[in-house]
Amino acid sequence: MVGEMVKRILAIVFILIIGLWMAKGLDQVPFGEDRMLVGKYYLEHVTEETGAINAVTAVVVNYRGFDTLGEVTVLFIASTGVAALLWRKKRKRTAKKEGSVVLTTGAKLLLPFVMLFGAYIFIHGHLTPGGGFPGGATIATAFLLLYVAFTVYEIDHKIFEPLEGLAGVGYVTVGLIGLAVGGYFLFDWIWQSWGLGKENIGRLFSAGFIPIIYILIGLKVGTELTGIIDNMVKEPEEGGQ
Amino acid sequence: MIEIYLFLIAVAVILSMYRFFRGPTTADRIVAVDIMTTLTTGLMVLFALHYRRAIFLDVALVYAVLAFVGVIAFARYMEGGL
Amino acid sequence: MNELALIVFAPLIAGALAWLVDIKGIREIFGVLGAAVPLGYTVLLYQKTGEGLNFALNLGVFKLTFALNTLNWFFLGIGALVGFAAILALVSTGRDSYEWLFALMSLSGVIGVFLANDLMTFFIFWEIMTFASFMMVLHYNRSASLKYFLLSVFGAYAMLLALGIIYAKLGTFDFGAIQQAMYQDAYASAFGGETLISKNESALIYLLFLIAFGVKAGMFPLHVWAPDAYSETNQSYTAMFSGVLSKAGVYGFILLYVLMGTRLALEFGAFRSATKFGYIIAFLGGLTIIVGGLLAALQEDIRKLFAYSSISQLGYILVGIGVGTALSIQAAMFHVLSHALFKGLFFLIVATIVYRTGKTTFADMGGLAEKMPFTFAMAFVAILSLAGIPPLVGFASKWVLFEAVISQNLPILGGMVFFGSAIGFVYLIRFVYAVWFGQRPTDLDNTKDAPLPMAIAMAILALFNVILGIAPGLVAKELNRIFGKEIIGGDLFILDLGFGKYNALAVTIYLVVGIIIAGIIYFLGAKVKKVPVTDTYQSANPVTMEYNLTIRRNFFLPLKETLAFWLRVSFDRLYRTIGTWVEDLAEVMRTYIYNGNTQSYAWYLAILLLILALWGV
Amino acid sequence: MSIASIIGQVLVLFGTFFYVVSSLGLIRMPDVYNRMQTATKSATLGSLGVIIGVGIWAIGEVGSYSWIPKTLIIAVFLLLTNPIAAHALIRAAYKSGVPLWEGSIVDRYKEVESSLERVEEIKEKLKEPSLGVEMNE
Amino acid sequence: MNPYYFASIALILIGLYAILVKRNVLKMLVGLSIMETGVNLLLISVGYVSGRSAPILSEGITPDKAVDPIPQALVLTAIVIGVATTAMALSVVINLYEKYKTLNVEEIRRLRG
Amino acid sequence: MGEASKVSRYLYTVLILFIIWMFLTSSFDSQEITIGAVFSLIIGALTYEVFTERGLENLNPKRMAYAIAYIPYFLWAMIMANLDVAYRVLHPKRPINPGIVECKTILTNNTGKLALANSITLTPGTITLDVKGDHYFIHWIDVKDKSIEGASEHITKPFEKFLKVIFE
Amino acid sequence: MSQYASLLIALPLFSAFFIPILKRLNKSAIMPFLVVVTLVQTGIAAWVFNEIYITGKPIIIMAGGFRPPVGINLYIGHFAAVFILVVTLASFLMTVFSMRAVNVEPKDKYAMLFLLLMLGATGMIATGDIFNLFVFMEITAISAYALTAYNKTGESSEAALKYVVLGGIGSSFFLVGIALIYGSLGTLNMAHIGQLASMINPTAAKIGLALLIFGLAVEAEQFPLNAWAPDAYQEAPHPVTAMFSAFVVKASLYAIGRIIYILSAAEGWSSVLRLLIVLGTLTVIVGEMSALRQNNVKRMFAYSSIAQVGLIAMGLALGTESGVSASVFHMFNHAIVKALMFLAVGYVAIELGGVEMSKFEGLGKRMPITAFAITVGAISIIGIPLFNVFWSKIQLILAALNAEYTWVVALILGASLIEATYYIRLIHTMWFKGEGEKVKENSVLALIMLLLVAFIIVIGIYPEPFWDVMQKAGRDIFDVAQYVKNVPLMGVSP
Ligand code: NA
Ligand code: NA
Repeated sequence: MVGEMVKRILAIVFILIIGLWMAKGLDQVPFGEDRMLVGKYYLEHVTEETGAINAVTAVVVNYRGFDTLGEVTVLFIASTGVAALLWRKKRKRTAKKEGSVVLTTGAKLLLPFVMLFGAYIFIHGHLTPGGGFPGGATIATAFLLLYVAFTVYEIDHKIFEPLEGLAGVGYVTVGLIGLAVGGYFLFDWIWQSWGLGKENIGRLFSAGFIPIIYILIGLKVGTELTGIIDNMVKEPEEGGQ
Repeated sequence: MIEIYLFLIAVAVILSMYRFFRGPTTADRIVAVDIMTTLTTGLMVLFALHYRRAIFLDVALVYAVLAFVGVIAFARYMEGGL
Repeated sequence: MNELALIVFAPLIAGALAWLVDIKGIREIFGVLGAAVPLGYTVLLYQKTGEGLNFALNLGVFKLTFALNTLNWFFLGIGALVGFAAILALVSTGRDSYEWLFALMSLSGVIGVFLANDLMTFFIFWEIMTFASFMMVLHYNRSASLKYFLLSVFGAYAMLLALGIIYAKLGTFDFGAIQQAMYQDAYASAFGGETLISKNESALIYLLFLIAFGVKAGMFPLHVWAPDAYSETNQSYTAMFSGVLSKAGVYGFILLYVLMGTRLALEFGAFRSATKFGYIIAFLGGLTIIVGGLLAALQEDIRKLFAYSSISQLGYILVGIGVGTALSIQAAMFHVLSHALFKGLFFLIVATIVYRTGKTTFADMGGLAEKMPFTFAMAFVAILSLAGIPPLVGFASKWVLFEAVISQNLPILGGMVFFGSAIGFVYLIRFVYAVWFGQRPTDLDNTKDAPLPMAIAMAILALFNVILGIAPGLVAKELNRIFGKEIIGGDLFILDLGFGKYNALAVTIYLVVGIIIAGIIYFLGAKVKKVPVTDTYQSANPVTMEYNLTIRRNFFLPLKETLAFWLRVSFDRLYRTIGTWVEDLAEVMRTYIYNGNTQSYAWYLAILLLILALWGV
Repeated sequence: MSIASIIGQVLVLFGTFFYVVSSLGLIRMPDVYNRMQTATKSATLGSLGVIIGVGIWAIGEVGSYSWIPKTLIIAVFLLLTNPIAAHALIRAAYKSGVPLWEGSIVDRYKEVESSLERVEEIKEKLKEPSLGVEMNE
Repeated sequence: MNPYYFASIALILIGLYAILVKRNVLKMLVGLSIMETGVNLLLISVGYVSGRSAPILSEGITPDKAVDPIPQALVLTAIVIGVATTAMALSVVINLYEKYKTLNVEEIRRLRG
Repeated sequence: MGEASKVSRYLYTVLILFIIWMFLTSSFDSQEITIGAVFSLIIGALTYEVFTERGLENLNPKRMAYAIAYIPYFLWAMIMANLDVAYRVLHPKRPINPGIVECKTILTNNTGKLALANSITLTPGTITLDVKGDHYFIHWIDVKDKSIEGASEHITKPFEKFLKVIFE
Repeated sequence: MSQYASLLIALPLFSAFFIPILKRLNKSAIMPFLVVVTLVQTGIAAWVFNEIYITGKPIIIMAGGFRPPVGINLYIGHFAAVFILVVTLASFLMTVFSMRAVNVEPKDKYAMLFLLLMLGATGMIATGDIFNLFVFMEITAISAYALTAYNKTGESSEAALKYVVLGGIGSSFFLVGIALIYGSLGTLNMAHIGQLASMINPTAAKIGLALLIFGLAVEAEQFPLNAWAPDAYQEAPHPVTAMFSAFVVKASLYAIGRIIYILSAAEGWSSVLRLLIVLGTLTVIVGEMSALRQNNVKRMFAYSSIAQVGLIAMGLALGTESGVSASVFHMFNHAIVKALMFLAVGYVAIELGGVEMSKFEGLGKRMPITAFAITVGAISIIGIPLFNVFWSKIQLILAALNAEYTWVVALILGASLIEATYYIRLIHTMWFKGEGEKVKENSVLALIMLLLVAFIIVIGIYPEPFWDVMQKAGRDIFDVAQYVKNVPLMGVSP
């Protein structure tokens, strides 16, 4: 079709011009140069101020805690929104083809490992590139594995939803304790007020409330992503509108 | 030395991409993805050594887990088991 | 509280109270009191006009400033008087509290316009006035109100733009400051200096004000709203609508002279003996006279007739203003007063007729003089005044106006004015015979005379028609006071223009004698002979109901046929066509732009990015 | 260069070779089943080589033994999951109707599946109440 | 042009292209995800400093040997937001398909004007 | 064969998890060990029911010994398989002769079946396509015998002797 | 003590997270809980407002106790104080309305999304960091996507799809803009950016600013990026539509204003402004024209809302303090009026089962209070004196003329003429056309409507105190030097 061709050509012309324009801007931001300003401050002060050796984690949880709280919220919205949109009076899984014994057995065997990986990742967030989000995602993966292997598997929303809420409430509460103890919302009271773990920098029990928050985030993200998966794989029953 | 291996594996990944884009069936594409993820896991491990940072191994591990489950999910979706 | 504030806000507050209380009887009391306050204070404040009484209300957003001077006292007086009469008549014809609210609100609005001492206050009250009068029309008729509203809003926006430009350039809304700045500008431009407002800008401002005030005054070709709006509302209210509200437009033109007359005159030069910018106003005024008059003659509806008549009369005033001499402007203002008085009276009469008979077309009326003698007497006064028959006020003002125009040697304008007078007789004849005399349809046999509030209201206006007609010197004196020098000479009963003289008292005496004689003849034997309608003969035409040219039906059909071509050239229709175009355009645009396709919408984003990229932002 | 480095490098080289073989297999084989045959096996073995090789190489290169356990975990994980994934994929491919290469000589699965279907059909018929036969599952 | 920037811009543009050209709603969403990926890559690239390592101060990495941690933190957030957007979009599409029985964007246009 | 006691299954799960944790952290730091223990206990509690049926019984020395012996055996098979693959891939004529065959197994335990299936997949020219009961359907890149018995002899038998001991 | 203003963020979050737990305890308590939470939130907002307008100093919330630019700060200045109050108050009123208007399950999810929509807008208004702005923008947007599709009809899903696709493109480019700005300055804090803006690379700043504005303009409903808006407004649950119009779009507009002015020292700034003025003007024109013959009244209001939003954007882009103040005032007035009108139109939809023009015939007799409310709203929007919008509209127009944008004003006035037309038609239809059975109007909703009407008229008659506040709020946006001074930046410098 001619119209189709024109559309494609036009699109290509458009995106090329737009691309050139963006490139023109990026040209002023040379790649690989050290332009750090606030970033430099973080690198130099992160261990002393937060107890974390992973500067990204410290930025995520401490310095830019609002972003992370927002990020948690965004995921919560997604999980809530998906549940709201896919809500029907009766929904269930309609998959027909059961996984083979290889898959089901494999899933059963892998489940605890994957969960442990998840836990490992979120608890080491201040030491390694992990953190609450990848850890939580890994935990959700464990459940996804069950959904994938078993056509009848379903999570229990009565447990997952309150758990998700509880983790969120916990996060905000930790922040509010900071407000009460240190005078600032999301203040790291464990590290800065109580000074716990100062001798442990680089080891597990350090970095103030980062591990606590990451446990909560891990739980929350895990339950949320699982909830999203659950909602996505279910379909409304006949007459279940 | 490591750079050579990195390069070779990268070449392998790119070669697998051929299958991904070429198809012709969905199954072919998923197989290509599966292989690519495996190769990429190896690549990541090698990168960890290249940068001399053991912490990157965690990244490879998480990647392997997610990739595995992802591939299986696609496979099951394709056969109607999801 | 300051008297000015009281004058401005009393009607509004009274209206709001009347609306909230909404008990028949009480709301009328509120309303009449609300209208009485400005009238009372206007009288009381006459002495203080020279003191520069003023009042400011700081709204934070803007400061509302009011000031009283001799010029706006004159307009205020007209507004308060006619407004009071109309409100009084509303006691009889008012249908619900809604009408009380908006009638009074519009009174507040017009008073605010007259008293405003800065452009923003002027505009705000202009808007209030427009809105309230619109609500009065909306109550009766949607299409009429819509037309009125759109043209008014068009005018208002033109004004807004003009005052915005002035504000942007001069940084003030204050009349005094603007006048000052414009005056300086005028001489700066004359001597080639730096001006705050360029020539083009001043032309634009003039044009915008011309539109703004022209709409409200019903100036051709912006008059198309007026016939519908005047006729499609409460007829008591129309008295105020036509009598006072339209004068806000006139006041605006005078304000234009005050604020930037010098500037415009110097900038754009003269045409014959008038300024160019003034001549445009005058010429449009002349057209207004002709168009209004002709169309008035062609109406079958009593309300429409007076609506067009109002338009026509406003034309005279515009001519007077446009000619731009002190005398002509005085004449225009005089006519403002007399038109408010006689047209206010007319509409009250019409209101009474409609109220009592429920009929509005000539075809349904006749012989009411017998049943409504008081109203007829009032009509008699009004007719004489409108027709410009001495010794009523209408004659005095028209006479001065004629003299002022003729003396300036502007033949086209003069011709227009005379033509207007002639056509005025034509349509009045119809009103006189078709309504008051001739055969009375049987269903009107039980018609009662005017109810008391309306009667009082009419009486007040009639009284002023007579008093100021016999003693035009009262008005002349006041006008001279406004202008600060004696332009119209004479005394209480005599107007002396230097090249002409009019002795009202003498004329009155002759007339009274004449009337007494006529009365004697009438009572001695003249009797009305009853004839069936179709028995009438008309110069060789067979009488059918279609071509039945009685005085009550299609009386001026031949005229209509003669003018057929010109009648097709209707600005009303032109505006409607433009409106339809706009609507169709909007419809097409809407369906093309918001076509429902997500991908198209994504393209819009891409297009904007492209524009950003190409623009090199 | 230490012995650990050499052993490690050799293993990595070995693994890399199979990685490349794996990707070539993916390209060269004629149908999805055969592609899987070649690619999965060599990718898995390649991973073992590369990943464990890195663990050993690190002893010499970084001087730390802590790489070994973690690389082992990753390698074992891949060893366990790759065949499962391959199995799931090949089954999915088959069940979603991807045909065998025209050169294939036998399809036992199809034969069994169709006979099973026939059994199901007979069962359905027998279940009809008019027959009144109780099936023994 | 640096390859990382180039790749980021390319990804963004490919995503945009898919949105502009593909009629299947799901493909448009894939385009959106590709765009997001490109943006994330761009952010990371902006924070990179040549010859430096991840800003985790272990294994001999001192502050002067680490790259800028901020873009990495930003990308973490951006990724999660991208996931959330995609999840929402998918459930919208699920509902859409249930009601309209099509994924062709040109047939999904009951709301217009 | 019945299930083992809950305690046994739980302890077994926790033990395995803890060992994996130790591998993951590669550290004997007391803090890591503490947290590892806690996590193993929690996750074990959540998952032991699906993870194992036999619990500590799996740690029977004979099984362990066979399992350890199986590793080199299997690795060797795998290397051979890959050399075979390399040959087929790199050979210009692509010498293949594929088809799907059916095998039977003597294994009854699911984990055993999984191990067998994986072993088959990773060794010469075969991929487990499906498992139905004790029947394996296998895609074979170079079909040498189409009969169930013959195929079983070629494909499943070599592994079964180990797997039977380890998992049965 | 002032740090307790962070409860404005913490409370809605806490409450939203608490709802799943509450659902287990007592499901029927969720909607009342929502009302209570928004009420408490309004109380906090009122306290913050009071605090700021008494002391005259902004509250700087430092998350985690880190001073900006190291930590993210919230900047609750004169603008944020007012608009957070608007957000909370509108939300509170809409929760009450929701109890009547929302019948589709799952209501617990609705409640959560509702709170988070409120939170998102609050955050956008309060934040002092451009990336954090992005996060809050996404919170707002994603909850808005979900709420748009909440009714689960085909049309609502279609509307949400459009919203998601356009919003997604917008936010991607917004992030590219952030990358450019961050890449050139090394900071994300708005005050810090303002401080360093004169040193920024002009090309990067120009393109970055353009992209940031582009991204925000999608959410701020500027033509031609607003194509999602009428659909979303039409299909979202009625209380949500009211919130969209009352404050969600306003938050984006504010963000545009804030970003424009913190980068005002950058080169190429004025060309971005000029573009935005063009866009704003086009938004007004296209919005009004599209509303002209609209038969679906809710959609008509949506287009009307879009047009007003264009006006606001135009004012923000004038680059003068009077323009910004006028815009802020217009935002405020429009929020009140549109909250009222969408509430009313939604209520009509619930009672009469539709929002087609025919449903409004005889509304004056059937639902007099509702019809009255719509009438007052319409009259106000048209710009009649004695009603609130008049003051802001005229200020906007004067500001534009002052900035020598006569053609813009002329076009906008032309478009306003169209606006007057369709509103007058609606008023006439309601009062002077058709008959119908009288509907008993819900007294709580009637009370809310009358409250808003009273508000409109009070401001209309006595705008001084409001204008005073709005000028301060406008200065808050315009006066960047003061803004930078107010934020206690620590000495991180290149
Ligand atoms: Na894999
Ligand atoms: Na694999």
